Amino acid sequence: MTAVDPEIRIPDPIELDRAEEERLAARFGTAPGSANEYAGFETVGIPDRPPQTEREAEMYSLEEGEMLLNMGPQHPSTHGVMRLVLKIRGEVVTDLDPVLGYLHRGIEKLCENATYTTVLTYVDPMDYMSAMHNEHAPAIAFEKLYGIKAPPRAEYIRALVVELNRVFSHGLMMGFLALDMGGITPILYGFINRDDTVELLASISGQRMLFNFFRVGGVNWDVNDEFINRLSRWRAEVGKAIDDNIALMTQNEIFTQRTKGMGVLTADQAISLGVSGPNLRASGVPFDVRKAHPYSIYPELEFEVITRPEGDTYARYLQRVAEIEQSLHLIDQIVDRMPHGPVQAQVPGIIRPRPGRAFAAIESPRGFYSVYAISDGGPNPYRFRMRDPSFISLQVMPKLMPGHLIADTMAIMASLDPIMGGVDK
Amino acid sequence: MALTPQPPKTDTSAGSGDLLHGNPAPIVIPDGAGDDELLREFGMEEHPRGGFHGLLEVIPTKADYILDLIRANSLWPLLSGLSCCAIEMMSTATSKNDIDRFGMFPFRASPRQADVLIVAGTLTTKMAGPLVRLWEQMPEPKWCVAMGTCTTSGGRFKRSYSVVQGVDRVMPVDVYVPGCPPRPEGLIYGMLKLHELVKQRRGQWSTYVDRGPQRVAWEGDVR
Amino acid sequence: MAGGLVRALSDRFPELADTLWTDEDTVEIQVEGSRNVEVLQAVRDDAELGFWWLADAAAVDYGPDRDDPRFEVVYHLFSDRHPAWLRIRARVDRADPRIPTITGLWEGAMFHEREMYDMMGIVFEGNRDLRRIYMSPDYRSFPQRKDFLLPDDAADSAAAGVVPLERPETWDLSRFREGLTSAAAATYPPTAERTGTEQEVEGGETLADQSRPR
Amino acid sequence: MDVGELLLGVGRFVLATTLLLLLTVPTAFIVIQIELKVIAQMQLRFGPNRVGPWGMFQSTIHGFKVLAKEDTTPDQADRPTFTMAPWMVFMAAAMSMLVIPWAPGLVAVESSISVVYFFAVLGLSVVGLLVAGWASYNKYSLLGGLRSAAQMVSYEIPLTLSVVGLVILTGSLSFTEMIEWQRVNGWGIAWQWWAFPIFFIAATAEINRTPFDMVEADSEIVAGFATEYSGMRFGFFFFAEYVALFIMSAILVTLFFGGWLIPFVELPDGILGTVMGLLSFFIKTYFFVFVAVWMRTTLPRVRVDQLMSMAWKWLLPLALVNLFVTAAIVLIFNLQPVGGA
Repeated sequence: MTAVDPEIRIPDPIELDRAEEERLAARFGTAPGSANEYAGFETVGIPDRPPQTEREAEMYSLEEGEMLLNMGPQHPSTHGVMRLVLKIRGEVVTDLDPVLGYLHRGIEKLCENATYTTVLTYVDPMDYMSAMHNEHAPAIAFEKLYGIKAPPRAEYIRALVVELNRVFSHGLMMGFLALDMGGITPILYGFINRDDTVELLASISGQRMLFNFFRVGGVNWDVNDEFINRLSRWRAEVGKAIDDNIALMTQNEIFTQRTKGMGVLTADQAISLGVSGPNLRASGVPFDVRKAHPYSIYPELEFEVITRPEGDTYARYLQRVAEIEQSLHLIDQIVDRMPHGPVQAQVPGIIRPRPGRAFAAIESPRGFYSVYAISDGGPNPYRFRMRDPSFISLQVMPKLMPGHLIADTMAIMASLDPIMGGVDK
Repeated sequence: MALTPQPPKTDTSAGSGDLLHGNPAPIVIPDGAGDDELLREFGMEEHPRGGFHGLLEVIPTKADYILDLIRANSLWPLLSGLSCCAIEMMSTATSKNDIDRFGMFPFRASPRQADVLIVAGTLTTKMAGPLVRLWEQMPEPKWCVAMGTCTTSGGRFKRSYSVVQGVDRVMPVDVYVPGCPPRPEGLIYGMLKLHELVKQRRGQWSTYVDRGPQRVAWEGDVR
Repeated sequence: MAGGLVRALSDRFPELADTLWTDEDTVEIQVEGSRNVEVLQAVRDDAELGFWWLADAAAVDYGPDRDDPRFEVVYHLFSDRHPAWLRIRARVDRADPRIPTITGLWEGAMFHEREMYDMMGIVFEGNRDLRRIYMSPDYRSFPQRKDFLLPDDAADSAAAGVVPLERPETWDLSRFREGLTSAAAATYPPTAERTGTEQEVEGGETLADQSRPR
Repeated sequence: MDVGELLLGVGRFVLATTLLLLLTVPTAFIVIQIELKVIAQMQLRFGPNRVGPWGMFQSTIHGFKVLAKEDTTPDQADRPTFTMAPWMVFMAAAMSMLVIPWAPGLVAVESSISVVYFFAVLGLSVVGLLVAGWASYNKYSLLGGLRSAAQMVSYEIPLTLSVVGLVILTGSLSFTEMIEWQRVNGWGIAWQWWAFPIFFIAATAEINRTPFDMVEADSEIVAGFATEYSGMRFGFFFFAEYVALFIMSAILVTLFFGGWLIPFVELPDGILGTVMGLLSFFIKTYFFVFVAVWMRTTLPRVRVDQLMSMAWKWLLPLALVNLFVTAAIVLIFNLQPVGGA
């Protein structure tokens, strides 16, 4: 004789969700393996299951005197939520396995369910240090699909904002490299520069970080005189924080001792592994999409592809410093030559390109960023594929790390400059 | 048997409650007994709605108040960023928006020494387990701030197959900071709101014991 | 623009000449999945072609609702001798998705192939590290296949006959209604902008290509 | 020995120890506050400015907060040693304060071998760090503990050897007598300018400050030996680190910068002299605390192998050369220590 009626149950909200899903599944049919099935997570450490592949068996079998050290997904210097499993012998790394996917948000799938205009908002948080570049490639690809082109002034504004973005992205890389080597101040100077730049970009796009500035066939807002004034003020001040950082890093004996000759990536290795951008150019390969496959207004601008022959951590750092100078030089040219005119082509609200395929590649601060879009004539892309440079660059880590110490592992990884939002999509 | 639920027969004598079957005896305090006289001797006055208040109250309440002030002014965040918001979180800690002014700077790398977990960025199903683990590794008292729309509701990735639709599905949250990502000023405002919660003991931590063990819903339930 | 590349490719692979397709800056050929290593190695090592850089490798699911359900593994290649991307579409059977790995040619294809395996379920034979890369190892489905519907998407999906943006209760369509209901809707983009984009001029170049600032 | 004298000695010792233990906590607070504010100013920030005037009590608040946190112990940890380790580290730092001469006549324990005692006791903290790393059952802690053992044992040698030259010159092992010697002959830095950089670098490494903070390298091994420590036990580590910074600066000042001496000024007897001596001593000591904080802001961290090779290939030979040269000069010129033992 209980006081509580067994029939009366307080429904659990999670069970209600599940019931809703079952109802939907009964009505529309569940695809094999839809998302409501169990998506667990790996336990940290050695996987509690037999190895699936040859490489995994090799990685997770320990010899005498070796130990697995798990770094991440939460670790101060994994640049987000990457997980590195290091096989170490004492302090020396003998093997390394990057475990990704802790930030996999399914952006490609979401983009396939979004209209072409909305796709440009979904790609923003991918490589969140260079949101402008993320939007640039899809914008070019969709314009190719749709068969229009942006007005010249829009192209100039695009080039201006992506170069601004490159400046603060490379500036922050300097700070993160120092932070991973124990220097706490360069990151703060880098952030002074970055905050100035994003405020400048926010004054034109309305957002501080995920700008959502590009549109199919143009850009969202025009630049005005006030913006140009702010830009020239910024241009006068931008060198200061960067020079401070150079004084703290390049001229520091400890820094140079710790980076020179560390993690040498040869040109052949880099090409075979698909490394791109500053990392590839620091290995001596003059591959820059802005020159190799010119897009936007880059054919009209004067610049040279910067390379460095060494391919070590120090070269990758100096490469970024040199590219900051180059970007500032490009910004000056763009502002000087900016034409007048509209900034947005005539585009309807819902874009339905003809069936077709388009491939567009740009040079992002981390390298070769490309988009492959397929249209089937509908309002959504049939397939939307993004190739992120830092994702591919991460493959070099198992090749570079063995033989280095744990401390060097962090420095080398910071010099590759991966952004986990882009890596995991 | 009775078709309508009958009120259980209550026995007010002490110790006769059926504790095993969930019917504890109600505790009845007889009138005029106990320490009331003693309390009155110390200058405490009876409140019309029950209880006493007065001089002695100062000792526990003021000590708690001071402790809460100390805790509020020394909130060490965990150095843990999930995605985009992490950059703005770092920006909040750096020169332009110096959150160190409020005593929050030493971003601790180890959860054992952190007081507040700022969940900065999209929480995915793969990351949910490790994040809950981090949260459980933090010693009490602890607070959680959900930064950005992705952590409050899933945000722009709400429809995704691998994103947890709000971090409050897996752990208690004290302050939600909207924005995608919030400006540093927004995060500072959220942290100052957290100060208020800490001072007024309105955070999840102070009520944690009362609610009993939480059901952690991440295992297979979130999507 | 890419005329030289088109000629070189049709000389080198006469049997693939009828699958050749070009647009403003891309040349495309289609091959059978089993031939991908052979063709890729040929275009990489050929002195005239010299496509030394694997730009991208992606999988496309032409889903079950298509006439010809299949997977395609799409490789994009770069060469500094030709001003065009080379796109190679390798066809994979959807019922038994297997294709040889190209990690022997470019080591960097490893993460591409692991991603394709994770997202589409395509098995790359010979790849020595074919694990899931994004989802957990115990995840059982392949999210980027076309028959994988997003959870709260079932009611909105094309399978249910709804295009989300056109649901009147979610969007105010008054701004677009004119365009959507009139006959002109079928011919978006407006004719003024479309003219010429389809016509190919000599050498695989289009008029849109000529008008590009480059 | 008279019983009354013995009781007086014991009473004096108990009083001095209690006072010094009480002193450690405010010392740590002051050093932490200096670090918070100085780093902030160097990084173009304000730093804490809400608690108290100019945020003066921020470090105090941090300290009391840490004490009020939950104290966790990992399941797999070795409980007795896990509990003991912070205590060992803190006591090593606090006990070494016993022989520091603060002002004329103001020293807790007057000993003729205080130099030996100081370096012996300070070296004990490595045991605590090693035990902490091992007992935590955490790989980061283990790495941190082993790093600390390697680093501190290596740097102990050049640190001690660099002082021996001064010991030969003064002919004494007592800090008080060394200061007395410096009062007559000029500061130690003038006589042992070559030993000063060796001592400074080795001391920085000995107390695990940047650029030698491998032991708790944030970006490599999360928090090193302290990864699993929370609450009060972490507070002990935290305090001990900053107290050790203060003590090292104090000893550096005592050995090379004349302790409580003021140049060209003869301290008067009585309470005024004590106060002036204290002031002089604290100003010099906190200057070197400031230098350590300055280094932390500026320099990145050196690597483990660079650290070890520096100790064994550079500092140790240099310290030995310094020792031999000093001994030779003392022999050749037949220098007689003033207050000699």
